[in-house]
Amino acid sequence: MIRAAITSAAPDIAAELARLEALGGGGIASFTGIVRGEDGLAALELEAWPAMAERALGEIAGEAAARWPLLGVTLLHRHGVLEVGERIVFVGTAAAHRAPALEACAFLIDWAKTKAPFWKREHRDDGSRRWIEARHADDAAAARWG
Amino acid sequence: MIRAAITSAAPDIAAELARLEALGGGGIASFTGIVRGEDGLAALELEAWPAMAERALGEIAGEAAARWPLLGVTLLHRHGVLEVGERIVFVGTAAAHRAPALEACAFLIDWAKTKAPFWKREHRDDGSRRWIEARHADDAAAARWG
Amino acid sequence: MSVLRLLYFARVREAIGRDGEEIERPAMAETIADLVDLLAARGGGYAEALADRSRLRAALDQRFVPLDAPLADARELALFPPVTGG
Amino acid sequence: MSVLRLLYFARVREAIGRDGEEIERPAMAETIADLVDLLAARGGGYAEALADRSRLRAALDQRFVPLDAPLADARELALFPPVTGG
Repeated sequence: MIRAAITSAAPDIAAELARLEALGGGGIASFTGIVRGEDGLAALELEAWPAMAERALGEIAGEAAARWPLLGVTLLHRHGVLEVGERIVFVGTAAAHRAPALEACAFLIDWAKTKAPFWKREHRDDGSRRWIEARHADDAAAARWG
Repeated sequence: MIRAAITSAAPDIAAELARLEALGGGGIASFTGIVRGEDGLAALELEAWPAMAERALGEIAGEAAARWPLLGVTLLHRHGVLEVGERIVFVGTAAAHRAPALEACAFLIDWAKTKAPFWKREHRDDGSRRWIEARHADDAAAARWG
Repeated sequence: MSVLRLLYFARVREAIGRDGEEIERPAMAETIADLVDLLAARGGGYAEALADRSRLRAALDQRFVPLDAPLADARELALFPPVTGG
Repeated sequence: MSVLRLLYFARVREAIGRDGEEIERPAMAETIADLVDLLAARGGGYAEALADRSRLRAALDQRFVPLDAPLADARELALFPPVTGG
């Protein structure tokens, strides 16, 4: 099962994990990215390239399924304006054993951060808006997967 | 937040993840171990040393919190007879960023498998029972954390 | 004469002030970088959006490619900063 | 004369046929391994449960320790196979 989508609503994590648990594997791993509360942050805007985003997410999920023996991969990314505490991205994997589930989960979020067409902009309490700069650490994290 | 427990009921994963999401971090990672369906397997029995298990789980969770900058650690392990598809163990972490959440999650399940007093026994369809042998691969996985 | 559809995202879109446009493919532009030079020469928001090539990324017909990639017969070119989702 | 509480788990418990017992601490047993030798010498389920030391683990007063650890003045010794939870 490969499930990759760009969504405006928050992912239902219990439902997503239930889908993965139903695949008969022994290990389910997940990662959820949340809008972190920071001084002066009012909201976080996720700009997407919709026509390409879903295909890019699907290709990243497919790459994980090609590299690890997975029973299921889920990769959901939101767009729009999100409040502090809201879910931005959900990654879930199911495998027979824990190592591929956990490794693929780390791979998926590293690649989603560097290879999917989304851009973050902070909305500040003072009304200003600021584009988030790409981080070298994210490029390095993605590069470790070759 | 450190939450470590031995339970007879299945963990409510949505509730556990909601606790972790509420801590203000930017990344939540989880791992769930499931009784995997195998030929001839009727059920999986988890024998525990109850007096020590909860303390051991608490120490493993505390070790993760000492090694990584975590906002929350959850480590729940079941005992008793579990059907195929049931949850055996739940690991969850919350951190400001994804790397510590994901790494600590992998650490926690590796240590839970090798340092918490639980023993698995298969109940076979033919009525026989068979103790699971410890796996060298699990020792190696735990040893990589030093 | 062929038409090239341009798409702009995030900081690039904001500086240029529009999310895309269609242009006639310039005969002189062999690579994406050549075309970016021509666009930047328009000045104003274009110059600002495209000034720092180290923070500019591109996709041709929805494939990420480096700036020195040939335009060839692509029909769509997207220009944007490094992605920051996830 | 002091009392030592023994606990058995999993395959060890099953082979011995009980989940624990209290014994008088033998004067000759300095380490856990010494005591395991004395228990195994009882024969039957004890001999079977304790035959393979490579598959035997111990905890003294709820601390995992190697088999060559001294019994010292511990009050509880648990014997069990390598753990297999998770």
